[in-house]
Amino acid sequence: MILVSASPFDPGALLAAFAADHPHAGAAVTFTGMVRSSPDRPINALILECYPELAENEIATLRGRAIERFGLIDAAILHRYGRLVPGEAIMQVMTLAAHRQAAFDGAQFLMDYLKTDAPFWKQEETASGTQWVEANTADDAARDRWAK
Amino acid sequence: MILVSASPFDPGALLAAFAADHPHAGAAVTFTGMVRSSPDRPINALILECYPELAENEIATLRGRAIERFGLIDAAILHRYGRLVPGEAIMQVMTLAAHRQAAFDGAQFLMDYLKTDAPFWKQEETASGTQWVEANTADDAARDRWAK
Amino acid sequence: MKVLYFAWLRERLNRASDEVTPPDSVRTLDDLVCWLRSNDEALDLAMANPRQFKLSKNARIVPWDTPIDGAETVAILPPMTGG
Amino acid sequence: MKVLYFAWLRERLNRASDEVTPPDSVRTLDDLVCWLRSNDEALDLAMANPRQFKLSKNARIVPWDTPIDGAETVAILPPMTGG
Repeated sequence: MILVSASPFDPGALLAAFAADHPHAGAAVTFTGMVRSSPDRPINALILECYPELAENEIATLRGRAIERFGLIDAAILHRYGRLVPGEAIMQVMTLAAHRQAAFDGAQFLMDYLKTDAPFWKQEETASGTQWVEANTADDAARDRWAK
Repeated sequence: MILVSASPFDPGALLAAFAADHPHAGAAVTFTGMVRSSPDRPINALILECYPELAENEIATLRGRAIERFGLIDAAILHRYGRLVPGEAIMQVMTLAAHRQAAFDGAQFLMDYLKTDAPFWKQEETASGTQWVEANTADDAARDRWAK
Repeated sequence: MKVLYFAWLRERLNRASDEVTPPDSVRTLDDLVCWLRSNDEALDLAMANPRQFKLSKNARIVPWDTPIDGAETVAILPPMTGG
Repeated sequence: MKVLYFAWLRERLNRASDEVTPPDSVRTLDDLVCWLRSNDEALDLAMANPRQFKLSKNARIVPWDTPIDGAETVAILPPMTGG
Protein backbone atom coordinates (compact mmCIF):
# COMPACT_ATOMS: atom_id res chain seq x y z
CA MET A 1 0.00 0.00 0.00
CA ILE A 2 1.21 3.44 -0.96
CA LEU A 3 -0.68 6.62 -0.23
CA VAL A 4 0.41 10.19 -0.91
CA SER A 5 -2.40 12.43 0.19
CA ALA A 6 -3.40 15.76 1.68
CA SER A 7 -5.94 14.05 3.94
CA PRO A 8 -5.21 13.13 7.58
CA PHE A 9 -4.72 9.47 8.44
CA ASP A 10 -5.12 7.45 11.64
CA PRO A 11 -1.83 5.68 12.56
CA GLY A 12 -3.51 3.08 14.78
CA ALA A 13 -6.25 2.19 12.32
CA LEU A 14 -3.68 1.76 9.57
CA LEU A 15 -1.55 -0.57 11.69
CA ALA A 16 -4.64 -2.62 12.56
CA ALA A 17 -5.65 -2.92 8.90
CA PHE A 18 -2.12 -3.74 7.77
CA ALA A 19 -1.66 -6.49 10.37
CA ALA A 20 -5.11 -7.93 9.63
CA ASP A 21 -4.12 -8.31 5.98
CA HIS A 22 -1.39 -10.78 6.89
CA PRO A 23 -2.55 -12.78 9.88
CA HIS A 24 0.38 -15.20 9.70
CA ALA A 25 3.34 -12.84 9.74
CA GLY A 26 5.54 -12.81 12.82
CA ALA A 27 6.83 -9.26 13.13
CA ALA A 28 5.51 -5.81 12.25
CA VAL A 29 7.46 -2.57 12.61
CA THR A 30 5.62 0.74 12.31
CA PHE A 31 7.30 4.11 12.13
CA THR A 32 5.11 7.16 12.61
CA GLY A 33 6.50 10.64 11.99
CA MET A 34 4.56 13.42 13.67
CA VAL A 35 4.66 17.20 13.61
CA ARG A 36 6.85 18.21 16.52
CA SER A 37 6.67 21.48 18.40
CA SER A 38 9.11 21.88 21.24
CA PRO A 39 8.99 24.59 23.93
CA ASP A 40 12.35 25.95 22.78
CA ARG A 41 11.22 25.98 19.16
CA PRO A 42 7.44 26.24 18.98
CA ILE A 43 5.79 26.05 15.58
CA ASN A 44 2.19 26.66 14.59
CA ALA A 45 2.20 24.31 11.64
CA LEU A 46 4.29 22.38 9.16
CA ILE A 47 3.50 22.96 5.51
CA LEU A 48 4.58 20.17 3.19
CA GLU A 49 4.98 20.74 -0.51
CA CYS A 50 4.95 17.68 -2.71
CA TYR A 51 5.29 16.51 -6.30
CA PRO A 52 2.68 13.75 -5.93
CA GLU A 53 3.20 11.88 -9.20
CA LEU A 54 6.95 11.66 -8.64
CA ALA A 55 6.46 10.79 -4.95
CA GLU A 56 4.23 7.85 -5.83
CA ASN A 57 6.69 6.55 -8.41
CA GLU A 58 9.75 6.89 -6.18
CA ILE A 59 8.01 5.41 -3.14
CA ALA A 60 6.82 2.45 -5.20
CA THR A 61 10.39 1.82 -6.34
CA LEU A 62 11.74 2.09 -2.78
CA ARG A 63 9.03 -0.22 -1.49
CA GLY A 64 9.94 -2.87 -4.06
CA ARG A 65 13.64 -2.59 -3.20
CA ALA A 66 12.95 -2.92 0.52
CA ILE A 67 10.71 -5.96 0.05
CA GLU A 68 13.31 -7.70 -2.07
CA ARG A 69 16.36 -6.75 -0.03
CA PHE A 70 14.96 -7.69 3.38
CA GLY A 71 12.59 -10.47 2.33
CA LEU A 72 9.57 -8.58 3.62
CA ILE A 73 6.10 -10.06 3.45
CA ASP A 74 4.69 -6.59 2.82
CA ALA A 75 5.46 -2.90 3.25
CA ALA A 76 3.20 0.14 3.34
CA ILE A 77 4.15 3.79 3.06
CA LEU A 78 1.85 6.77 3.68
CA HIS A 79 2.91 10.39 3.40
CA ARG A 80 0.86 13.53 3.79
CA TYR A 81 1.32 16.94 2.30
CA GLY A 82 -0.38 20.28 2.88
CA ARG A 83 -0.69 22.10 6.22
CA LEU A 84 -0.35 19.99 9.39
CA VAL A 85 -0.51 21.11 13.00
CA PRO A 86 1.63 19.77 15.89
CA GLY A 87 0.70 16.23 16.88
CA GLU A 88 -0.61 15.27 13.44
CA ALA A 89 0.97 12.30 11.69
CA ILE A 90 3.11 13.31 8.70
CA MET A 91 3.93 9.85 7.48
CA GLN A 92 3.95 6.21 8.41
CA VAL A 93 6.01 3.25 7.24
CA MET A 94 4.96 -0.31 8.10
CA THR A 95 6.88 -3.49 7.39
CA LEU A 96 5.93 -7.12 7.92
CA ALA A 97 8.38 -10.00 8.05
CA ALA A 98 8.75 -13.46 9.49
CA HIS A 99 11.36 -12.22 11.96
CA ARG A 100 12.00 -8.99 13.78
CA GLN A 101 15.37 -7.95 12.37
CA ALA A 102 14.14 -7.90 8.77
CA ALA A 103 11.12 -5.84 9.79
CA PHE A 104 13.31 -3.33 11.67
CA ASP A 105 15.90 -3.11 8.89
CA GLY A 106 13.25 -2.70 6.19
CA ALA A 107 11.54 0.12 8.08
CA GLN A 108 14.81 1.95 8.73
CA PHE A 109 15.89 1.54 5.11
CA LEU A 110 12.60 3.01 3.89
CA MET A 111 12.80 5.92 6.35
CA ASP A 112 16.38 6.76 5.44
CA TYR A 113 15.58 6.87 1.73
CA LEU A 114 12.28 8.71 2.16
CA LYS A 115 14.10 11.49 4.02
CA THR A 116 16.40 12.22 1.11
CA ASP A 117 14.85 10.76 -2.04
CA ALA A 118 11.11 11.44 -1.79
CA PRO A 119 9.97 14.78 -3.23
CA PHE A 120 8.58 16.51 -0.16
CA TRP A 121 9.69 19.86 1.20
CA LYS A 122 8.84 21.15 4.65
CA GLN A 123 8.14 24.69 5.71
CA GLU A 124 7.78 25.69 9.36
CA GLU A 125 5.14 28.23 10.21
CA THR A 126 6.13 30.07 13.41
CA ALA A 127 5.05 33.25 15.18
CA SER A 128 7.77 35.11 13.26
CA GLY A 129 6.96 33.82 9.80
CA THR A 130 7.45 30.84 7.55
CA GLN A 131 10.77 29.28 6.58
CA TRP A 132 11.93 26.25 4.61
CA VAL A 133 13.45 23.43 6.60
CA GLU A 134 17.04 22.88 5.52
CA ALA A 135 18.15 19.48 4.29
CA ASN A 136 20.13 17.58 6.88
CA THR A 137 23.49 16.14 5.90
CA ALA A 138 23.02 13.49 8.61
CA ASP A 139 20.10 12.23 6.52
CA ASP A 140 22.40 11.69 3.54
CA ALA A 141 24.79 9.75 5.76
CA ALA A 142 21.93 7.64 7.13
CA ARG A 143 20.84 6.76 3.60
CA ASP A 144 24.37 6.03 2.42
CA ARG A 145 24.91 3.33 5.06
CA TRP A 146 22.62 1.12 2.92
CA ALA A 147 24.81 1.47 -0.20
CA LYS A 148 26.35 -1.79 -1.29
CA MET B 1 3.08 1.90 30.33
CA ILE B 2 3.78 -1.73 31.12
CA LEU B 3 1.22 -4.48 30.80
CA VAL B 4 1.75 -8.21 31.34
CA SER B 5 -1.59 -9.88 30.83
CA ALA B 6 -3.43 -12.93 29.61
CA SER B 7 -6.00 -10.76 27.82
CA PRO B 8 -5.80 -9.94 24.11
CA PHE B 9 -4.83 -6.41 23.10
CA ASP B 10 -5.42 -4.30 20.00
CA PRO B 11 -2.10 -3.16 18.45
CA GLY B 12 -3.65 -0.27 16.53
CA ALA B 13 -5.68 1.09 19.44
CA LEU B 14 -2.59 0.98 21.65
CA LEU B 15 -0.52 2.92 19.14
CA ALA B 16 -3.28 5.51 18.82
CA ALA B 17 -3.52 5.93 22.60
CA PHE B 18 0.24 6.06 23.03
CA ALA B 19 0.71 8.73 20.34
CA ALA B 20 -2.22 10.76 21.69
CA ASP B 21 -0.52 10.88 25.11
CA HIS B 22 2.41 12.82 23.65
CA PRO B 23 1.09 15.06 20.89
CA HIS B 24 4.39 16.89 20.50
CA ALA B 25 6.83 14.02 19.95
CA GLY B 26 8.37 13.66 16.50
CA ALA B 27 8.90 9.94 16.01
CA ALA B 28 7.16 6.78 17.19
CA VAL B 29 8.37 3.25 16.53
CA THR B 30 6.05 0.34 17.21
CA PHE B 31 7.09 -3.30 17.14
CA THR B 32 4.33 -5.89 17.13
CA GLY B 33 5.14 -9.56 17.55
CA MET B 34 2.44 -11.91 16.30
CA VAL B 35 1.87 -15.65 16.42
CA ARG B 36 3.25 -17.02 13.17
CA SER B 37 2.12 -20.15 11.43
CA SER B 38 3.88 -20.97 8.18
CA PRO B 39 2.76 -23.55 5.61
CA ASP B 40 5.96 -25.54 6.15
CA ARG B 41 5.55 -25.42 9.92
CA PRO B 42 1.89 -24.97 10.80
CA ILE B 43 0.97 -24.53 14.45
CA ASN B 44 -2.43 -24.48 16.11
CA ALA B 45 -1.46 -22.24 18.96
CA LEU B 46 1.37 -20.75 20.97
CA ILE B 47 1.18 -21.21 24.72
CA LEU B 48 3.17 -18.71 26.75
CA GLU B 49 4.13 -19.40 30.31
CA CYS B 50 5.06 -16.42 32.41
CA TYR B 51 6.28 -15.37 35.85
CA PRO B 52 4.20 -12.18 35.92
CA GLU B 53 5.65 -10.50 38.99
CA LEU B 54 9.22 -10.96 37.74
CA ALA B 55 8.21 -9.96 34.20
CA GLU B 56 6.77 -6.68 35.42
CA ASN B 57 9.87 -5.89 37.47
CA GLU B 58 12.34 -6.76 34.72
CA ILE B 59 10.37 -4.95 32.03
CA ALA B 60 10.15 -1.85 34.23
CA THR B 61 13.94 -1.91 34.66
CA LEU B 62 14.52 -2.38 30.93
CA ARG B 63 12.09 0.41 30.11
CA GLY B 64 13.95 2.79 32.42
CA ARG B 65 17.30 1.85 30.89
CA ALA B 66 15.99 2.37 27.35
CA ILE B 67 14.48 5.77 28.18
CA GLU B 68 17.71 6.96 29.75
CA ARG B 69 20.10 5.49 27.20
CA PHE B 70 18.29 6.74 24.08
CA GLY B 71 16.70 9.88 25.51
CA LEU B 72 13.20 8.61 24.83
CA ILE B 73 10.14 10.70 25.64
CA ASP B 74 8.28 7.53 26.58
CA ALA B 75 8.26 3.77 26.07
CA ALA B 76 5.50 1.21 26.46
CA ILE B 77 5.80 -2.56 26.63
CA LEU B 78 2.92 -5.05 26.50
CA HIS B 79 3.33 -8.81 26.65
CA ARG B 80 0.70 -11.49 26.72
CA TYR B 81 0.80 -14.96 28.17
CA GLY B 82 -1.57 -17.92 27.97
CA ARG B 83 -2.81 -19.59 24.79
CA LEU B 84 -2.69 -17.54 21.57
CA VAL B 85 -3.74 -18.54 18.07
CA PRO B 86 -1.96 -17.59 14.81
CA GLY B 87 -2.38 -13.93 13.93
CA GLU B 88 -2.84 -12.79 17.53
CA ALA B 89 -0.45 -10.19 18.91
CA ILE B 90 1.99 -11.62 21.46
CA MET B 91 3.64 -8.40 22.43
CA GLN B 92 4.16 -4.80 21.46
CA VAL B 93 6.90 -2.30 22.15
CA MET B 94 6.40 1.40 21.45
CA THR B 95 8.96 4.17 21.74
CA LEU B 96 8.60 7.91 21.34
CA ALA B 97 11.47 10.29 20.70
CA ALA B 98 12.19 13.65 19.17
CA HIS B 99 14.03 11.99 16.27
CA ARG B 100 13.72 8.71 14.42
CA GLN B 101 17.06 7.06 15.18
CA ALA B 102 16.53 7.18 18.96
CA ALA B 103 13.03 5.74 18.55
CA PHE B 104 14.33 2.89 16.34
CA ASP B 105 17.31 2.15 18.59
CA GLY B 106 15.19 2.19 21.75
CA ALA B 107 12.66 -0.23 20.26
CA GLN B 108 15.37 -2.63 19.05
CA PHE B 109 17.17 -2.47 22.40
CA LEU B 110 13.95 -3.34 24.23
CA MET B 111 13.13 -6.19 21.84
CA ASP B 112 16.60 -7.69 22.08
CA TYR B 113 16.50 -7.72 25.88
CA LEU B 114 12.90 -8.90 26.09
CA LYS B 115 13.81 -11.93 23.99
CA THR B 116 16.43 -13.13 26.42
CA ASP B 117 15.77 -11.46 29.79
CA ALA B 118 12.00 -11.42 30.25
CA PRO B 119 10.54 -14.51 31.96
CA PHE B 120 8.33 -15.90 29.20
CA TRP B 121 8.54 -19.39 27.75
CA LYS B 122 6.84 -20.44 24.53
CA GLN B 123 5.31 -23.79 23.69
CA GLU B 124 4.12 -24.64 20.20
CA GLU B 125 0.93 -26.64 19.89
CA THR B 126 0.97 -28.58 16.61
CA ALA B 127 -0.99 -31.49 15.14
CA SER B 128 1.65 -33.85 16.54
CA GLY B 129 1.75 -32.48 20.08
CA THR B 130 3.18 -29.67 22.14
CA GLN B 131 6.85 -28.75 22.45
CA TRP B 132 8.89 -26.04 24.12
CA VAL B 133 10.50 -23.51 21.82
CA GLU B 134 14.26 -23.64 22.20
CA ALA B 135 16.17 -20.51 23.13
CA ASN B 136 17.95 -18.98 20.18
CA THR B 137 21.66 -18.19 20.50
CA ALA B 138 21.17 -15.47 17.86
CA ASP B 139 18.98 -13.73 20.43
CA ASP B 140 21.85 -13.68 22.91
CA ALA B 141 24.10 -12.17 20.24
CA ALA B 142 21.47 -9.55 19.41
CA ARG B 143 21.24 -8.55 23.06
CA ASP B 144 25.00 -8.49 23.54
CA ARG B 145 25.52 -5.92 20.80
CA TRP B 146 24.13 -3.34 23.28
CA ALA B 147 26.75 -4.16 25.92
CA LYS B 148 29.04 -1.23 26.64
CA MET C 1 8.39 20.58 -22.75
CA LYS C 2 7.29 21.58 -19.29
CA VAL C 3 9.84 22.45 -16.59
CA LEU C 4 8.65 22.33 -12.95
CA TYR C 5 10.18 24.15 -9.98
CA PHE C 6 9.54 23.21 -6.36
CA ALA C 7 9.80 24.60 -2.84
CA TRP C 8 12.22 27.51 -2.35
CA LEU C 9 13.28 27.36 -6.01
CA ARG C 10 9.65 27.91 -7.02
CA GLU C 11 9.42 30.81 -4.56
CA ARG C 12 12.61 32.44 -5.77
CA LEU C 13 11.48 32.26 -9.39
CA ASN C 14 7.97 33.32 -8.47
CA ARG C 15 6.48 30.61 -10.69
CA ALA C 16 5.92 26.87 -10.52
CA SER C 17 6.68 25.99 -14.14
CA ASP C 18 7.82 27.05 -17.58
CA GLU C 19 6.87 25.83 -21.01
CA VAL C 20 10.09 25.71 -23.04
CA THR C 21 11.37 24.61 -26.44
CA PRO C 22 15.09 23.97 -26.12
CA PRO C 23 17.34 24.14 -29.23
CA ASP C 24 18.68 20.97 -30.85
CA SER C 25 22.04 21.43 -29.11
CA VAL C 26 20.36 20.53 -25.81
CA ARG C 27 20.67 16.74 -25.67
CA THR C 28 20.73 15.89 -21.93
CA LEU C 29 19.04 17.20 -18.80
CA ASP C 30 22.38 18.70 -17.83
CA ASP C 31 22.39 20.61 -21.15
CA LEU C 32 18.82 21.69 -20.46
CA VAL C 33 19.70 23.12 -17.05
CA CYS C 34 22.68 24.99 -18.55
CA TRP C 35 20.49 26.42 -21.28
CA LEU C 36 17.73 27.42 -18.81
CA ARG C 37 20.28 29.10 -16.52
CA SER C 38 21.84 31.01 -19.41
CA ASN C 39 18.42 32.48 -20.19
CA ASP C 40 17.32 33.31 -16.63
CA GLU C 41 19.47 35.20 -14.17
CA ALA C 42 17.26 34.33 -11.16
CA LEU C 43 17.47 30.61 -11.96
CA ASP C 44 21.20 30.88 -12.59
CA LEU C 45 21.70 32.47 -9.16
CA ALA C 46 19.38 30.04 -7.36
CA MET C 47 21.29 27.10 -8.87
CA ALA C 48 24.77 28.39 -8.06
CA ASN C 49 25.37 25.08 -6.29
CA PRO C 50 23.82 22.85 -8.97
CA ARG C 51 24.72 19.40 -7.65
CA GLN C 52 22.46 19.77 -4.63
CA PHE C 53 19.49 19.51 -7.00
CA LYS C 54 17.98 16.30 -8.28
CA LEU C 55 16.27 16.17 -11.66
CA SER C 56 13.24 14.20 -12.78
CA LYS C 57 12.06 13.30 -16.27
CA ASN C 58 8.43 12.30 -16.72
CA ALA C 59 8.01 11.89 -12.95
CA ARG C 60 11.06 9.67 -12.42
CA ILE C 61 14.28 10.81 -10.74
CA VAL C 62 17.08 10.34 -13.28
CA PRO C 63 20.81 11.14 -13.54
CA TRP C 64 21.83 14.54 -14.89
CA ASP C 65 23.30 13.00 -18.04
CA THR C 66 19.98 11.44 -19.08
CA PRO C 67 18.99 12.30 -22.69
CA ILE C 68 16.03 14.66 -22.98
CA ASP C 69 14.49 12.49 -25.72
CA GLY C 70 10.85 11.86 -24.89
CA ALA C 71 10.84 14.28 -21.96
CA GLU C 72 7.42 15.84 -21.51
CA THR C 73 8.01 17.07 -17.97
CA VAL C 74 11.32 17.85 -16.32
CA ALA C 75 11.47 18.95 -12.70
CA ILE C 76 14.28 20.69 -10.83
CA LEU C 77 14.16 19.46 -7.24
CA PRO C 78 15.86 21.21 -4.31
CA PRO C 79 17.21 18.93 -1.53
CA MET C 80 14.26 17.01 -0.17
CA THR C 81 13.14 17.29 3.45
CA GLY C 82 10.26 14.83 3.78
CA GLY C 83 9.89 11.81 5.97
CA MET D 1 11.53 -20.20 51.55
CA LYS D 2 9.62 -20.89 48.34
CA VAL D 3 11.44 -22.19 45.26
CA LEU D 4 9.66 -21.81 41.90
CA TYR D 5 10.26 -23.86 38.75
CA PHE D 6 9.16 -22.76 35.29
CA ALA D 7 8.50 -24.13 31.80
CA TRP D 8 10.19 -27.45 30.94
CA LEU D 9 11.92 -27.53 34.33
CA ARG D 10 8.51 -27.42 36.01
CA GLU D 11 7.29 -30.18 33.67
CA ARG D 12 10.29 -32.40 34.32
CA LEU D 13 9.89 -32.06 38.09
CA ASN D 14 6.14 -32.43 37.86
CA ARG D 15 5.60 -29.53 40.26
CA ALA D 16 5.72 -25.73 40.10
CA SER D 17 7.29 -25.06 43.50
CA ASP D 18 8.81 -26.37 46.71
CA GLU D 19 8.74 -25.02 50.21
CA VAL D 20 12.26 -25.53 51.61
CA THR D 21 14.29 -24.74 54.71
CA PRO D 22 17.96 -24.80 53.70
CA PRO D 23 20.64 -25.45 56.34
CA ASP D 24 22.82 -22.60 57.62
CA SER D 25 25.68 -23.64 55.34
CA VAL D 26 23.62 -22.39 52.37
CA ARG D 27 24.61 -18.74 52.07
CA THR D 28 24.15 -17.85 48.39
CA LEU D 29 21.70 -18.77 45.64
CA ASP D 30 24.47 -20.86 44.12
CA ASP D 31 24.72 -22.79 47.43
CA LEU D 32 20.94 -23.17 47.42
CA VAL D 33 20.92 -24.69 43.94
CA CYS D 34 23.72 -27.12 44.91
CA TRP D 35 21.83 -28.15 48.02
CA LEU D 36 18.55 -28.58 46.12
CA ARG D 37 20.28 -30.67 43.44
CA SER D 38 21.96 -32.90 46.04
CA ASN D 39 18.52 -33.71 47.46
CA ASP D 40 16.66 -34.24 44.18
CA GLU D 41 17.93 -36.47 41.40
CA ALA D 42 15.42 -35.18 38.83
CA LEU D 43 16.45 -31.59 39.49
CA ASP D 44 20.13 -32.56 39.44
CA LEU D 45 19.68 -34.15 36.02
CA ALA D 46 17.56 -31.31 34.62
CA MET D 47 20.22 -28.79 35.70
CA ALA D 48 23.19 -30.71 34.29
CA ASN D 49 24.07 -27.53 32.38
CA PRO D 50 23.47 -25.09 35.23
CA ARG D 51 24.75 -21.84 33.70
CA GLN D 52 21.95 -21.75 31.15
CA PHE D 53 19.55 -20.97 34.01
CA LYS D 54 18.92 -17.56 35.47
CA LEU D 55 17.92 -17.14 39.09
CA SER D 56 15.57 -14.68 40.71
CA LYS D 57 15.24 -13.63 44.33
CA ASN D 58 12.00 -11.97 45.43
CA ALA D 59 10.98 -11.45 41.79
CA ARG D 60 14.23 -9.80 40.65
CA ILE D 61 16.83 -11.50 38.46
CA VAL D 62 20.09 -11.59 40.42
CA PRO D 63 23.57 -13.09 40.02
CA TRP D 64 24.18 -16.62 41.23
CA ASP D 65 26.47 -15.42 44.02
CA THR D 66 23.73 -13.29 45.61
CA PRO D 67 23.28 -14.00 49.38
CA ILE D 68 20.04 -15.76 50.24
CA ASP D 69 19.45 -13.40 53.19
CA GLY D 70 15.90 -12.11 53.01
CA ALA D 71 14.91 -14.45 50.18
CA GLU D 72 11.23 -15.33 50.42
CA THR D 73 10.92 -16.58 46.85
CA VAL D 74 13.67 -17.94 44.64
CA ALA D 75 12.97 -19.02 41.07
CA ILE D 76 15.02 -21.21 38.75
CA LEU D 77 14.47 -19.93 35.21
CA PRO D 78 15.26 -21.93 32.06
CA PRO D 79 16.46 -19.92 29.04
CA MET D 80 13.71 -17.45 28.17
CA THR D 81 11.92 -17.45 24.84
CA GLY D 82 9.53 -14.52 25.02
CA GLY D 83 9.29 -11.44 22.83
